[in-house]
Amino acid sequence: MGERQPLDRDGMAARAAADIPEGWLVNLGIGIPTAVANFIPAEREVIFHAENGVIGIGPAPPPDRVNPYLINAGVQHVTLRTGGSFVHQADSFAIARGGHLDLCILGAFEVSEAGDIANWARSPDEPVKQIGGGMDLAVGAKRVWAIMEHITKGGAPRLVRQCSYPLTAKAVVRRVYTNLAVLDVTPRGFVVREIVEGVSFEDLQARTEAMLLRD
Amino acid sequence: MGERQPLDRDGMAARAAADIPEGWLVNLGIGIPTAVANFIPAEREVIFHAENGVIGIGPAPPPDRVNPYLINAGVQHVTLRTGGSFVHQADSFAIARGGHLDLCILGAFEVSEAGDIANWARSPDEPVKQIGGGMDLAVGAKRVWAIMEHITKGGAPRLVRQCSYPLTAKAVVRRVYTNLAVLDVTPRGFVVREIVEGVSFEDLQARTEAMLLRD
Amino acid sequence: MIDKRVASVAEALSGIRDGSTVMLGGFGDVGTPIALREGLIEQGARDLTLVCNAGGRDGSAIARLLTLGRVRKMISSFLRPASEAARLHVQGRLDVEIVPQGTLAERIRAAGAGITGFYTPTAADTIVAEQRETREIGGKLCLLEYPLPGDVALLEAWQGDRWGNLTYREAQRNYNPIMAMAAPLTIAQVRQFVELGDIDPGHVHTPGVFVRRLVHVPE
Amino acid sequence: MIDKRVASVAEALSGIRDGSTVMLGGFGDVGTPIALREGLIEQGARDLTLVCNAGGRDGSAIARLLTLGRVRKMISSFLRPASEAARLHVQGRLDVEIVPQGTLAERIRAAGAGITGFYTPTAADTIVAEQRETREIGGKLCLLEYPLPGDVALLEAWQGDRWGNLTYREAQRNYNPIMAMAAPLTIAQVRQFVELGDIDPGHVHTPGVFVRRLVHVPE
Repeated sequence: MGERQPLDRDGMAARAAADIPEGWLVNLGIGIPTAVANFIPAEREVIFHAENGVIGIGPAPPPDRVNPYLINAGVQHVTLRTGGSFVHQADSFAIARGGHLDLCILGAFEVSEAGDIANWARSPDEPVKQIGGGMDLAVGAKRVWAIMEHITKGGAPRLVRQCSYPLTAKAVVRRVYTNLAVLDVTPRGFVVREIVEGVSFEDLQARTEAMLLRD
Repeated sequence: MGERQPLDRDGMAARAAADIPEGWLVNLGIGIPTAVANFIPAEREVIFHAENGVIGIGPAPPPDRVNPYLINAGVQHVTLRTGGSFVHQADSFAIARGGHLDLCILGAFEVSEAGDIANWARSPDEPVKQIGGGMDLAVGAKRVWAIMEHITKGGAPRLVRQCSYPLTAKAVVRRVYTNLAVLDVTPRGFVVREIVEGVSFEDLQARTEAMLLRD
Repeated sequence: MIDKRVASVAEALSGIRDGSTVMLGGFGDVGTPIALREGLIEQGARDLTLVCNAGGRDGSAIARLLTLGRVRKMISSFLRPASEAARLHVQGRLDVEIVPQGTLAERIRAAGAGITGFYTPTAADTIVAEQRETREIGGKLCLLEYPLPGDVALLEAWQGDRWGNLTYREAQRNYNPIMAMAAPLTIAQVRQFVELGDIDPGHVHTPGVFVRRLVHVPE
Repeated sequence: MIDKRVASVAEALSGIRDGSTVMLGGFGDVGTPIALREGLIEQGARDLTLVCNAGGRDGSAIARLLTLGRVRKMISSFLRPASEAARLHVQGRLDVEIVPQGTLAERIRAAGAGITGFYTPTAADTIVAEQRETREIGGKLCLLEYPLPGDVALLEAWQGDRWGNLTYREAQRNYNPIMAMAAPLTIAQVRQFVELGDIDPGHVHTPGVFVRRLVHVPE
């Protein structure tokens, strides 16, 4: 079914959402990761955390029911699920750094076969730095998944032997969801768990700098 | 008026209480310091802090109005003043260590002319240590006052050149209230601010190891 | 549906293994998980390290665990000289680590917050710092301290809901919120089970994400 | 009688000196002390160091302070490339220190808690750690970080009483409670003045002992 591949942004978010079990505490980075929450069925209780101290984020409110005091870390208006709560910024990052997040899903420019992730700058010399909370989340969560296009718009691979962009953290990514595949980071390197229909293992390897291993 | 000297425990507590202005945040150590609160008039708003996370301790409750969930760091039942609040143990010691206490009053075995205080052990070899929260309070409060008998029951001086007992903290005591005098710790040593009636400066010096200075 | 409530103290304590570090909330008798501590006697785990503010009065569950030889080490801010812990320590049958109270609280907090070490002026000028790493920072001598994590934390709280959200009454908070964050298996005895949503989100003291099991122990 | 309430923003901000480090609470527009930030323009202090989560959008009081040349340095977790702060920084007219967001929060918390330094794994493997002191702890590379105190902290809260006790609504908390503890002169704009005792002691988010002045700024 050629029309189903490659996945679009919602398709990637939905694919990742399918792997999140009930009860997990999850932080979603900005961009595609934020959309993951849209694909968790309401009856599956997954607790979403935001860096600004919100625990238990629910769906976006209708425009006429916005609470101006309730935003996520992307500064979008959100709702709070029943059972949610609030903490201050230091306690919020105690959650992140202290290993309390079952999962953090981050966007990425590059992920290396060792699980290194680069997601905040395209050059170490960028004069204006936009670090935010990614480094804290990446080192602290029990597991980190990355969601990203398999290659850049210019056709360059993003699953690489070594990251060329400044790192966010070393050896933290456990799984990558791309528009073409789901891959696990293992001690031997990337293992392909799933490829979208119509793409062969060889096709995938051709678009990947790192060596891929079959499941 | 010979009958007014030396001060008894309540007299020492009352004398220290007279020097505490409205608005101060104050931690009182166990023993004589705890009694200081009894001599602050109700209309003078002094905020008492206890290590177990109580801010705004009021007087002891009548026996029939005890709240079993409300104790001070000496495990005595207390009340909470209107305007009081509660924090957890780490935040409570953030108050102590972080310089938020205007005053901490500690009991002491010895105070040195440099402001060193020894108040937790009579020997470094005591097999069972009772450190508690005194070391945190002593290093963190904006000012530390000590309350103690001027000499030991055996007649040994407690205001000394150098402490012989294990230290609680170095160079922190600013003022000492004894049953005989009020003394400030200055860069030059102990300066006598006040002596109870019937005791001369020379009498006081005779009961003090450190050199005393006149006000 | 997330539901962390369990039916009994025994169920709440199941799976605690020999050799565990067990954190015990409470200061005096306030916020002290009496039923869970008693249950630990029955539960049977041995070779325990206990982390608690003080050494445990005679007759307490801590003292009984000590007498039963179930405790290898205690980490506390003080021991009463006339306590079972002190007697066993003097006899060389119990390892004891005495930590200044604020440092004890901060080490527990650091464990929960992923802070791998910190400097404090507390005790830096005392015998507590002997043979240990110090450093002058801003003209103050400071002592390097490490986080103190637990395998298990036993708490008492006032209200709890099925997500594990907790509130505390008055001075009941003390060590409970920070111990809740410092162990992977946090177990709370609560005075009241309430419905999810009954606790105002702004009034939650310990978010449920730090709690694994709750058991109802009425007053 | 303790009464920390003042009648105007100008009175609340009086005495802030040139060269001060000013902490600004808020995340996005939530918990942001808009009136106090605006008042800082009028107040006149210069050579300021601002500590705030992000760099300030064009049109904001932060951007105007920057344009007026009143700010020497910004300490934030990120700057928008298209912001006044970024433009001035690229022109070499503004010193900028970018700190990972969790480390920023922890440094502020450490300042308020009297912790004189701490180790964190955050950023230890990145260019943020270049030329800086690191240490391996428990097999993890960690970066040494120092506390970040302010001279002044400007907050927004929901309710406040004459002792300075504060509550926050929903996500309004963010940096406000930790900044309140990290500066000797903490000033809060509150949406409601309430009577002492109106806030339940168990629901106080920032105890008044951390607050020096409150000013009423209704919605």
